[in-house]
Order: sequence, then C-alpha cells, then structure tokens
Amino acid sequence: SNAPSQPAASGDDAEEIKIGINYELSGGVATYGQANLEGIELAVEQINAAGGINGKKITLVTYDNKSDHAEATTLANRMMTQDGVLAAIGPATSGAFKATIPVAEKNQIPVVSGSATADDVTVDAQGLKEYAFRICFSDSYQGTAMADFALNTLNAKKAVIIMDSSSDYGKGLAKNFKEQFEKNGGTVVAEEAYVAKDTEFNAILTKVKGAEFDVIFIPGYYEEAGLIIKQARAQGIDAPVLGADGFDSPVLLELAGAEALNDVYFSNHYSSLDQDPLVLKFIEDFKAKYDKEPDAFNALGYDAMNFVADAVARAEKLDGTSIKDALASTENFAGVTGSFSIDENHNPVKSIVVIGLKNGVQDTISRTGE
Amino acid sequence: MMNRLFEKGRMKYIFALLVFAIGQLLVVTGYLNDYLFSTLTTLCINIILAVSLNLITGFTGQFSLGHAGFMSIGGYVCALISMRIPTVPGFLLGVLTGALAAAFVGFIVGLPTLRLKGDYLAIATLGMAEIIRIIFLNLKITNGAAGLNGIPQFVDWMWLSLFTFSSIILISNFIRSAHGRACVSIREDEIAAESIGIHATKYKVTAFVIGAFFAGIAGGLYASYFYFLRPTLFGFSRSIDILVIVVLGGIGSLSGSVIAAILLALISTYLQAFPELRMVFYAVALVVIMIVRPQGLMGSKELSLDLLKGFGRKRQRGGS
Amino acid sequence: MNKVLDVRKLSKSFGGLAAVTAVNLHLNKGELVGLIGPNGAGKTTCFNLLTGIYEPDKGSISLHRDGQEYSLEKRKPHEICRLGVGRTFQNIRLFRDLTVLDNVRTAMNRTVKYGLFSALFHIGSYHREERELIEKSMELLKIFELDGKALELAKNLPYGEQRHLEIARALATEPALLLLDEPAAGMNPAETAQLTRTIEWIRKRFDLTILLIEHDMSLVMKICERVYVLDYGMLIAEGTPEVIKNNPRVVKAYLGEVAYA
Amino acid sequence: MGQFLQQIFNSISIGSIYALIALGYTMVYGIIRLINFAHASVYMLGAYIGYFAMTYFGLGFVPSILLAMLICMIVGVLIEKIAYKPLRNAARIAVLITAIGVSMFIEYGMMFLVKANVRSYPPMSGFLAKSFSVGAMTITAQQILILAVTIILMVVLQIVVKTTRTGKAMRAVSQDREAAELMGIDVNSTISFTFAIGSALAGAAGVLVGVYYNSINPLMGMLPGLKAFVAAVFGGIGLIPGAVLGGYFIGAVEVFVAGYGNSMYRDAVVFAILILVLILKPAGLLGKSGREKV
Amino acid sequence: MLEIRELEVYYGVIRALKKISLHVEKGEIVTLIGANGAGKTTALRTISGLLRPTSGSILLNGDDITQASPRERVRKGMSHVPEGRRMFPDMSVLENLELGAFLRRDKEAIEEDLMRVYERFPVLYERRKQMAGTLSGGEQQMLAIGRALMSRPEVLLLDEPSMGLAPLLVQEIFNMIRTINESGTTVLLVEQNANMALQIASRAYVLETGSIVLSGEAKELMESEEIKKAYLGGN
Ligand SMILES: Nc1ncnc2c1ncn2[C@@H]1O[C@H](COP(=O)(O)OP(=O)(O)OP(=O)(O)O)[C@@H](O)[C@H]1O
Ligand SMILES: Nc1ncnc2c1ncn2[C@@H]1O[C@H](COP(=O)(O)OP(=O)(O)OP(=O)(O)O)[C@@H](O)[C@H]1O
Ligand SMILES: [Mg+2]
Ligand SMILES: [Mg+2]
Repeated sequence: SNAPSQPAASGDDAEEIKIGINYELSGGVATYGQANLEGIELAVEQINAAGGINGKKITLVTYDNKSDHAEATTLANRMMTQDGVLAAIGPATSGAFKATIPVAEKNQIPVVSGSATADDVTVDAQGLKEYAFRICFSDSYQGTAMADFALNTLNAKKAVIIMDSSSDYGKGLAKNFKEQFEKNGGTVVAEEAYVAKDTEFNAILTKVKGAEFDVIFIPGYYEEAGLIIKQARAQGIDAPVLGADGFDSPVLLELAGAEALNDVYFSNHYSSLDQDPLVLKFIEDFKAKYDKEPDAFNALGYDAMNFVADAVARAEKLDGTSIKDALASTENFAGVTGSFSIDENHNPVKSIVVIGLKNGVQDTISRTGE
Repeated sequence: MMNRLFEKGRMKYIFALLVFAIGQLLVVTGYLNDYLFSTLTTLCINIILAVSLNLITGFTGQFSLGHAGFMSIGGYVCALISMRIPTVPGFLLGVLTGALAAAFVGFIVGLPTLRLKGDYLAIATLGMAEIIRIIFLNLKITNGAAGLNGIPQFVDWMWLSLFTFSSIILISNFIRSAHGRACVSIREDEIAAESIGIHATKYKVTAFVIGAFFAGIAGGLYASYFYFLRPTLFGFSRSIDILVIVVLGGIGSLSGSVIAAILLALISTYLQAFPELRMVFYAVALVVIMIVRPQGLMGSKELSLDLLKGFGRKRQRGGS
Repeated sequence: MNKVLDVRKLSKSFGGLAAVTAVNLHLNKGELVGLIGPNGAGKTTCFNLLTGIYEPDKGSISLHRDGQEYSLEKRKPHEICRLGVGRTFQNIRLFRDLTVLDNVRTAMNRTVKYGLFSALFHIGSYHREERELIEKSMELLKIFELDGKALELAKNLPYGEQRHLEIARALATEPALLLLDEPAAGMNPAETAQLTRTIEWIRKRFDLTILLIEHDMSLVMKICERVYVLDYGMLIAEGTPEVIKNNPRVVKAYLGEVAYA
Repeated sequence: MGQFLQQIFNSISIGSIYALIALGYTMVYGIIRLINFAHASVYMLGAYIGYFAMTYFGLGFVPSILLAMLICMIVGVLIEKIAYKPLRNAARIAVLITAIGVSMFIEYGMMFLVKANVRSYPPMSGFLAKSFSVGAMTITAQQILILAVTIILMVVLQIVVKTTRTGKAMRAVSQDREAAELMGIDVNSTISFTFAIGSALAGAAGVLVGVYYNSINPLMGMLPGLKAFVAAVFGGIGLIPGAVLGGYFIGAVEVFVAGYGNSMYRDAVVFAILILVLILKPAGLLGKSGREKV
Repeated sequence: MLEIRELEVYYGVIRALKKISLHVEKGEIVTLIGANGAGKTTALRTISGLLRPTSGSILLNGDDITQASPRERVRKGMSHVPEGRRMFPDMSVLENLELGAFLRRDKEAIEEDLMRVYERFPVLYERRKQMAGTLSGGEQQMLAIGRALMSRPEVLLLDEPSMGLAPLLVQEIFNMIRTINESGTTVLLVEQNANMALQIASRAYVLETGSIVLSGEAKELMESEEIKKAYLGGN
C-alpha cells in the first residue's frame, strides 16, 4: 500500500470510472463552483441510472478548492497522483482552471472546464495545452460578437463599458469588445469598473449619465449586473444594456426586476426559447431534482460531465491519454448548451445566440457564429 | 551559569540538516509524490509567512494585517524576473530581488504608518496591502486580473528547505540579538523602551522591513512553485490566514508558528475529504483550539530552546 | 562649573491646566537632590519633560556632560537617555514578560557595536559581545541581589524587587543623571530603609547625580543634600532638608504638622 | 451641479450603510476592545432571516426586521457566551482569532445550508416602493429609511451610552472590568447587553440592505463588513459618532473617487486617503490622540 | 461582622493564602500588615469576590458569602478600594464618583454623599470634570477612596490607601479613615505604612508568605520588637 505514487486501481480493470471534481465550493466564487457541481451531479445520476458507461458506474471524487488557486493545484495533484481519477472537471473560473493544467499535463490526465472563458486557457504563447479542454466560449468570441451586435443590430456608435475589474472574465470581455467596436467605427466613451460583490453602483452610473452614448456593455456576472441594471434604470438611464453569458441566470430577473429588464441583450449558448427537446428535458429534470430553474453554470456543468462521459465511452483504453484523444476528437456533441465539435485548440465550435429581454423574459434571439 | 545563559545554538543547524536529509531521501525514493510535495510547499510558504509576521506582530508588537501585500510584491517581482531569465540563477535573482522590493516597500510604508498604534496600525497596513493588490490588478505588466501564468517552476525540496530553514534561523537569530531584544522591549512597553535609549521607530521599521523581506521570499517561492500569480491570491483573507497561524502558535514563539502551520495544514488536508463542510469544520477547530489554549499552542515559549536548557541542566547536574 | 543639569523657566500645561510653571532647577555633579510637593504638584511632569516624554511649552533644559552642553528640550526620549539621563517610573514600567536578565540586558543596547548583519547571521563580534553583555548584566544584578533570579520573568518578582530591578535597568544605560520617581512607594519602613542604603551606595559606586521624587520623608530627609519643593507647578522652596522642614509654606502645603526624623 | 448633488446623495446612502454596520462594531469594541469580526456575519444572518421571513412566511417588512433583530440578538449573545467569554482574560488578539473563526463558521455554515448563490428579496410595496424626484435627483423611500434609521440609532445609542445607568456600566466595564465589578456592576450581563444591541443592529442592517439592494448571499458581509470595520476604526474606534462619521467619510470618498476620478482605483484611493488621514490623526477622526500619562 | 475561615487561595499552582482565618467586629478598624508579596492584596481580593478561594469561607454579618458575586457583596454593604486605584481612566472624576453609587437609587442621598466627598477632598471638586486617567497619583488615590465611600459601605476594605500620597495627605487619609470608622463603617486596612496603620487600628494581623503569623491588639504589636524590626524600620 505504500508504493509511491501508484494510482489506486484504475484503467480497464477498474470497477468504476473515477472522475475528479475540483470546484470552488466555498470562498469568493463558490456560487459558480456549486452551480457547476449541481449540473454535474445531475448528469452522473442520469448516466449511472442508465447503467453507466459500458457497464461501469461513474464515481465522483469531489474536492473543494476554497476558491484558492494554489489549493486547486494541490487538489489536482491529489486526485491525479493518489486517487487515480481518469479525468477531472473544474475549476469553474479561468484562473483556477489554469492553475491545474500543468498538473494535468504532467500526469497526462485530461481536465475539462465548463466555464473557463479566458482566451488563453487551452492555448497560450507556449502552445497548445494537450490535456486541457473546455466547452464554453472564449471571451474574445463573445466580446467580438457583442460588439458586432451593438454596431450592426443596434446601430450603436458610442458605448460605455462598466466592467468587473476583479475578474479576468470581465476584463477579457471588455478588452475584446472595445477592440472590435472601435475597429469597426464605434467609440468607447467611458470605461468604468467595479469589483465582484459590490452592490452600490450609483456613483459610476451618475457619472456615466453625464456622457452621451448609445449602449452600455457590462462584462461581468449576473450578481452585479442585475443590480447595475436596476440602479441604472432607476436613475433614468434607458440605453440598451449588453452583456455576455454571465447574465444567464434566473437571478438576474429577481435582482433587477422585470421593469428594468427591457432592451437588455446578452450572448449565450442556448435560449429557453429554443424548443430543442434536449434542452427542455434538461430544464425539467433539473427542476425536478433541485426545485429551481437552471442557470448557465448548471447547464455548463451538466454538459461538461456528459462531454467527458461521451469521450470515456469512445476511448480505446481507460487511461488519461486515450480519453484525451477521445475528447479531442469529439464531433457534434449534443449538449444542452448547444451542439459542438472540439477544434484543434481544444475549444468548442458552437454557435452563439444573442438573447433580447423584454420585461425580464426572453423575447428575441439572433444567432451568429459558425 | 554562563553556559546556561549563553547558548550558541548550534543544535538548530544540525536539526535543519537532518530534516533536509530525511526530506531528500523521501524525494529520491519517490515517497514524496506531487500531491504531498505541493502540500509541503504550501506548508513551508505558510511557515515563512507566519514566522516573519511573528517578528512584526508577535515580537515587536505591531499589529499588521498587510502581510499578504509584501508577499505579493515578492511573488510578482520574482515571477517577472524568472519569466525573463528562466534559469536557476534567474530564479534566485528573482526571489532575492522580490524580497528586497518587498523590504523596500515595507520601509516606505513603515516609516510613516508605524507611528500608529494597535488597531489603527492594523487598518493602515490592511489598506496598504489592498492598495498594492489593486495596483497589481490594474498594471499591464502583471496582466491584471488574469495574472501571470506559465512562471517557470524551480522550487524543489532543496530550495524549499533552504529558504524555509534560513528564514526561520535568521529570524530567530535576529530575535536573540541586541536588536531583536530592542524590538521585544518595544512590544512590552514602548515608553519604557524609549527611556532606556531604544529608538522605537527605528526598530519598528527594522522589524517591519525584515518581516517584509521574508514575506517577499515566501511570495517568490509561491510564484515559482505554483506557476501562476493573481491579485486575488493576496487579499485580506490571506493576511488573516497568516495571522491565525501566528496567534494559534503563540504570539512571540517561532516554534509555535511552525507547529501551528503544520497543525493547520494537517487539519486542512484531512478536511479535504469533506468538501461540503470543510470550512465549517475548520472554523470550529479554530475556535475550539483558541478556547482551549488562549495563549496559543506554545504561549511565548520556544520548543528547541527549552529542550536545550533541559539538556544543559542535566549535563551540569551530571558533571558536579 | 560642575553643573550637570540646568533647567530654566520650564513650563508645561495640559489644556487649561498649568502643570509646571517657570521652574528653575540645577544639579551639581554628584549631588543627590529631592523633588517634593503635594500630589499633583507637577513633579512627575517635570521628569517627563526632562526625559522628553512631553515637550515643554517654554523653557530650557541643558545637560552638561564631559565638558559638552546639550539642550534637551527638543529631543526624543531615546536620545536623552543616550546623553546620559536614566529614570524610573512612578508606576513601575518593567518589561513584564521578559526575564530579569533581559530587562537589564536590553538597557545595555547602546554599548552593542555589532550591526544588523551580525545579528542575523550570528557572526562577527556577536558571540563575544553577547557574552560580555551577559557578564555585565549579571554584575549589575548582583548589586541588587537579583542575580539568582536572572531567568525569572519580571512580572513574577515581588513588588520591592521590581522597584530594584527598575533601578538596575536605569543604571544599565550608564546614566550620569538618574531620576527616581517615588522609589519607595509601596514599601514598608524596613524596606525603605534598605532602599535608602542602596541609593546611597549606587550613587558612589556609579558616580551618579540623582534627582529623586519621594513622599516618604524618612528617605528624603535622610539622604538628600538639597530639596526642591513644588506646589501647583511652581517652585515654592529650595534648600537643605533642615531648611525645608522648617519652611512654613512647605509645612502648610505639604508636610503637615508632624515632626520628621 | 445636478450631478454633483446626486453624487452627494449617493455618498450619503452608501455611507449610511457603512455607518449602520460600523455602529455595531464600535459598540462591541467599546466594551471588550474586540474587533468583532463575527459582526459582519451576523449582519448576513439578519439579511437571510429577513429573506426567509418575507418569502417563506410572508411576513411584512416590520415584523421581518423585528424577527431578524431578535434572532440576531440571541445569536450575538450566544456567540459571546460560547466563544468570547472563556477568553476574557486572554490577549485581545486571541479573541480576535476566535472572532474570525466564529465568522467563518457562520458564513460557511450558511453557505452549506442555503448554498452560495445569490438570492433576492421580494419587491417591496407601499411606502418602501416609492421614489421621489427632487430636481434632477431621484431619491427612494428606502434610501430615506436607511438614512433615518442610521441617524436615529446613532443619537439613541449615544444617549444610552452617555446618560443611562446601563451606558455608564458599559463604559466602566470597557475601561476596567474588575473595578466595575467592585462598583457592583454585573459585568457579564452588561457585556451580554452590549452584544445584544450590537447584534440586533447588525440584524436590522442586514434586512435594510437586503431590502435596499435586494441581493443577498452568504458572503455578503465580507466587503461591507471590512469597509465598516475600517470606518469604525477610522472614525475613532469605540466612539459612536466616530463610527457614523467614519461610515459617511468612506462612503463619500468612494463615491467621489468613482464619480470624478478613476473607478478602477477606487478602493486604492480610498485606502490611500485613509492612511494619510490617520497619519495626521493617529487615533481616528474623533479619537483623542496624545501620549498616555506616565 | 466580617469573618474569614480557613481561606485558601491558589494562583495556578502557587498557594498564595494558606488557610488564613481572621475576623473584624462591627465598628472596628483592623489592619493587615506584612511584607511585599505576603498575600495581603490576595486576601482583600478574595474577600470582595474578585478571586475565588479553593477552600474556606467568608461570612458577612453571619451570612456565608463565599460564593456570592462581587455585586452581591457590594449590595450587602462591602466596598473595596483596590490596589493600584483602578479608576476608570477615560471618565471624569464626577462620573467615577457616580459609579461608586451604582447600586443606589436614592438620588438625593447620593447627591449629599457626593458633597461630603468633595468636602473631604476639595481637589476632587476642582478636578471634577477632568478625566481620571490624567490625575496625579495622589489625586487618583483620593478619587478611589471617595468612590468607595459613595456606596455608603458598612465594611470598607482598603488596600494601601496611603501609597503615593504626600505626607500631609497621609495624615489626612488616616484621620479620615478614623472619621469614617467613627461614623459607623467597619474597616479592614492593608498598609505598608505599618506605623500609621497600627496607630489607628484596634487590632492587627501580620501576614507572612500566605500565613498569619501574629495577631493581637494594635498597641501591643507596636511594642513588639519583632514587628519593629521587620515592619517599622528598626529605629
Ligand atoms: N497627560 C496629562 N493630561 C492632562 N493632565 C495631566 C497630564 N499629566 C499630568 N497632568 C496633570 O498635571 C498635574 C501634575 O501631575 P503630576 O503627575 O506631575 O503630579 P505629581 O507631582 O507627580 O503628583 P504625585 O505626587 O501625586 O504623583 C496633575 O494635576 C495632573 O492631573
Ligand atoms: N495574578 C497572580 N498570579 C500569580 N501569582 C500572583 C498573582 N498575584 C499575586 N501573586 C503572588 O501571590 C503572592 C501574594 O501577592 P499579593 O499581591 O497578595 O501580596 P501583597 O501582600 O499584597 O504584596 P504588596 O505589598 O507587594 O502589595 C505574591 O508572591 C505574588 O507574587
Ligand atoms: Mg507623580
Ligand atoms: Mg498588595
């Protein structure tokens, strides 16, 4: 039992398929970690109920990285060198996910994130991260798409950006939006910032109100975006508001209130206006298990798990390298966040929808992208 | 009598060598897998942080909530240098430059703020750390919120133990010197200390600068073990975590800091198996330990010193 | 010209309260002088002004040492100590959680020559100097019969010994002028008598000039060569114990109608 | 000009919230010299109690806030009895660590029970849903409510502490616990009373903020808690008007830096100003500084 | 009036009082003398309830108050002037005095007592608005005694009331203790100034390292060679 770094029984003769779960279950961004996990657990329940993968059940090895990136690294080490997981899912945020990639590369165990959107997650200056995958859009993809939407659909010329400067998500989106918007003739007249967990935005809104602009772009998550929209509308700012998939949560409506949510557009993976039976079933199952509407993170967690399960089923052997190869060769995977194939950079190729809200309900959708 | 009062303290070098050798053996034979090693790295970094904060808060009595700020300076400077010079000399240069930069900032910040006392100093240092963090969050060179990635990894057991032991030994040497005693006297009674000729401001700043220097080293080690750095790592709660170790171990006890760091690492590692309730149990453990031992695990006593004294006495008795 | 201390027109007030008003004091080398006066007369405040704990509103304080004259009124406490003024406090202020030895040893810091670098690495003259420090400290403690308790914590000493330790600590700074604030407070007559002898003895042994605040007249009248009397912050009398004892103003304000031995 | 007035009003409304939380810090600090880190957690607890009272039990605003105050009061007293009382004679910093532990316990315990996600308060109706426009400014009834509550509480607490028997007992206990016992003061119940008030304040603040921003989560206490703690110290810790002044000061600096300067550096500038002011006034805005008498 | 039986007190493992017994009759002044560290303060603190004895009992007017809180003891008429004065430093002189009457509700009588204290210590009247922490040592001592009197105690425990006082005031304090006693308050007095203490006391106990080694009429003790040598300065 004390043989060094010999992973516990795994591979083809293992009874079960161990998947590592390395999520932010406590600490500053626990919301996203917990939401991902809910989706994952739903998926596992369904897979196991259907007999598992080739007869083997999935077991999760779940750890809480406390929203601490170093802890994420340590836990990745733990699950890969001691627990013998075949693949790992999480963390939720780009930073923490990136912190586990070197461990994955070293141990040749694939890691998958449902929600790490930063541009350089799977490829960076040093090249492709062979063992890292994700199933969400990158910031540049969404930022560009929303800039195009602002210019082409809304005919906006002047934009204000109010970004979450404490997350790379917010900063990444802001940067890409601005580049694309200004490249194509728009101007960003003001850039304001807040930090995650702020609740008071009146000061920047009052300032912004003094400027002339056509749209406000809010790269950030629904927790703050909901309040910003509410406070903006209360101050009488009624320019269109743009956002990205961080807006997708029933909480946005609760926070902002229906009246405030007019002329609000955000990019997303799917829309509830979709009548895709897969999506409808997911929403129904999720509601049955958790008694609430799913949000984007729930859906992405659900898809991430199924994505891994799909690859495990297709893998030649039950080891990290084979599963990695299977993940990399995924084609037309049908997820609730859209169907996608994995490109050579280990990013999903999927189309983006821009959802428009009217009185808080999804009203219009337009599709762009591949 | 003289021998009892005046210890040369060679034991600690022998002890350090011994620990290093055992560790090296475990590494070579492969018993120390990546997981254990990364836990060990976190532990050693915490030890350096706690020991250096203990110098400031425990020994000199200056309540600081800004240790994470110094750590982040060491980390970023080291990362920026070692990313440009990805060799061992580059890494060492990075760690040392980072530590010096942290010490320098400690000096600049300490000079005006160390006039403040108690809780006022605490929020000034907290503010200082927040300012540093926000600067890193918005600087181009540090890549803002996304932080630095792909920092070359040089930390192995040799460097880790070298830096950890030298931090402990140097700080303990400092404390057992005239300069260190001056710091302690300030904690005990600043007015009395001044009345016996101790330049309180000078020594407070000295302790602050030395503490910041070692926190900078801890930051450098962090950067070059974990490959990445981000401003969120150095928030208020990290400073609090370090303070917890110091108080839990015993204000004014270096060995206490080491023991507390180890204990908390054990508790935290054990609790990894309970992801849902991990932090709840951790909090309970913290409260219970404090209630059971309000003075900290070691009080203000030192482990090694007492052992030595014990030996000394036995030998004397045997001799006479 | 063997003046050690020369204080002119020293004044200090707190808010509206004039604690010390235009006080002139001088001490010659080797003298033992008393400073007495009713409670709240401003004696301790004088000490605090002399040692830089308060900054005077007006007036000058000059210290003469080794043929040099230093003005003290703008200096910090630690500088004043380094110029050769040692003191004790009315409410004992020892380093309570340090050992007896460390209390004294810390006070000897200014003789330490090794720098920060030696302190960190324990190299250079560190070992030799530390050894010397301990030797010197133990010698000093022996004088107060505290050497047997060198490793006890100061707070665990009985009150009387704490007072002694505080004097020892002040002496460790090698002062030319020693200020003692009520050294006999809280001591019984037997202990006071013992303390009286100690004070006389250290004065000779260390070649000290001493200024002493005390309410215990048995001590003041016995060992002081001259006495200053403060009342409401002002000097109301000065002279030998005999003169003071019979000064009606002092009797009225301070001594009361009792004969003192 | 309109913008300037609006910013002043913005700073008053955020300042009121900091002030309200800071009051509780300062009350507890005043009596046991403890920066009660658990205070921010009790505030969060109050917000959740209000939330559950309104959404699950359908209670109105007033009964909900009273319920939250009551439960928080009990929790506060229990915290003191269980976690702080055994450390009465320990170093202050040891109690601080216990307080941090308690705070983590409440926050993560809550996170375990209700999950980390944000919840939102139900929309208010009646007076609390109103808003008024004054010139170019819009002022909501909720902002007025928070402002009024803060000011009234400050005045009431100040009167209690300065003039009543209990207030005097509180001050006596804070300055010398043993001597207070010798006066016949019941130290334990005085401390309990202080915690009760402080925690009830936290509970009230939690509900008010819940109603105002309608967004609550288990970590909602952290940031405002930190700012309020800073405000309390900055104003002169232990002083009731200091807490309020500190709260408004921080609120104003925040708003004006964000509104007229660079919002990226908002918190950095706030702290920089804070440090500068402290260097000039080392015991906070209202604190008396000066050397202790020796 | 006050009786202590076999009182034993520990500080951790240190035995500070070794089964001491003593009693104070109504209207008496009894003094407890002894060298530094003998345990005098410990005895007083135990009597007033600040310390808990490990064994033994304390009786006040025949009631066992060993387990009573300091508050109850104050209510029963006990008042303690502690060592080191222990005023409330950030409160004014007046507030300190008012706190002395904390358990009383008779406003007018309190006002009268306040005037009486001001009469006894005119300085306190002059300084009534000053913060107690900035008073001189002697002023603080007066305040501590004045504050204790504000509860109209039946038994007054005094711990070194003359410490740090000017000679004139020492006189006054002792005179005052006598007057206070004559107006009906029983006094247990701990003093270093054994001379003065023995002069005003009727009886005395001598405490040495936690045990009572001598007791008797104050006058007799004053004559004793042993006492003279150990506590009265020998000459
Ligand atoms: N920091 C201060 N703030 C305000 N008043 C002060 C301060 N220090 C001293 N005083 C006042 O100055 C006066 C002189 O005080 P000081 O302590 O010098 O008296 P003292 O002569 O030493 O008396 P004692 O013999 O009782 O110790 C007192 O009335 C005291 O209240
Ligand atoms: N808190 C404490 N912890 C440990 N020991 C103590 C404590 N307080 C007092 N002692 C010890 O108990 C003994 C009795 O102390 P106590 O203060 O009662 O003496 P005392 O007779 O009042 O002396 P003094 O004349 O100095 O006031 C002393 O040896 C003292 O060191
Ligand atoms: Mg004095
Ligand atoms: Mg005593």
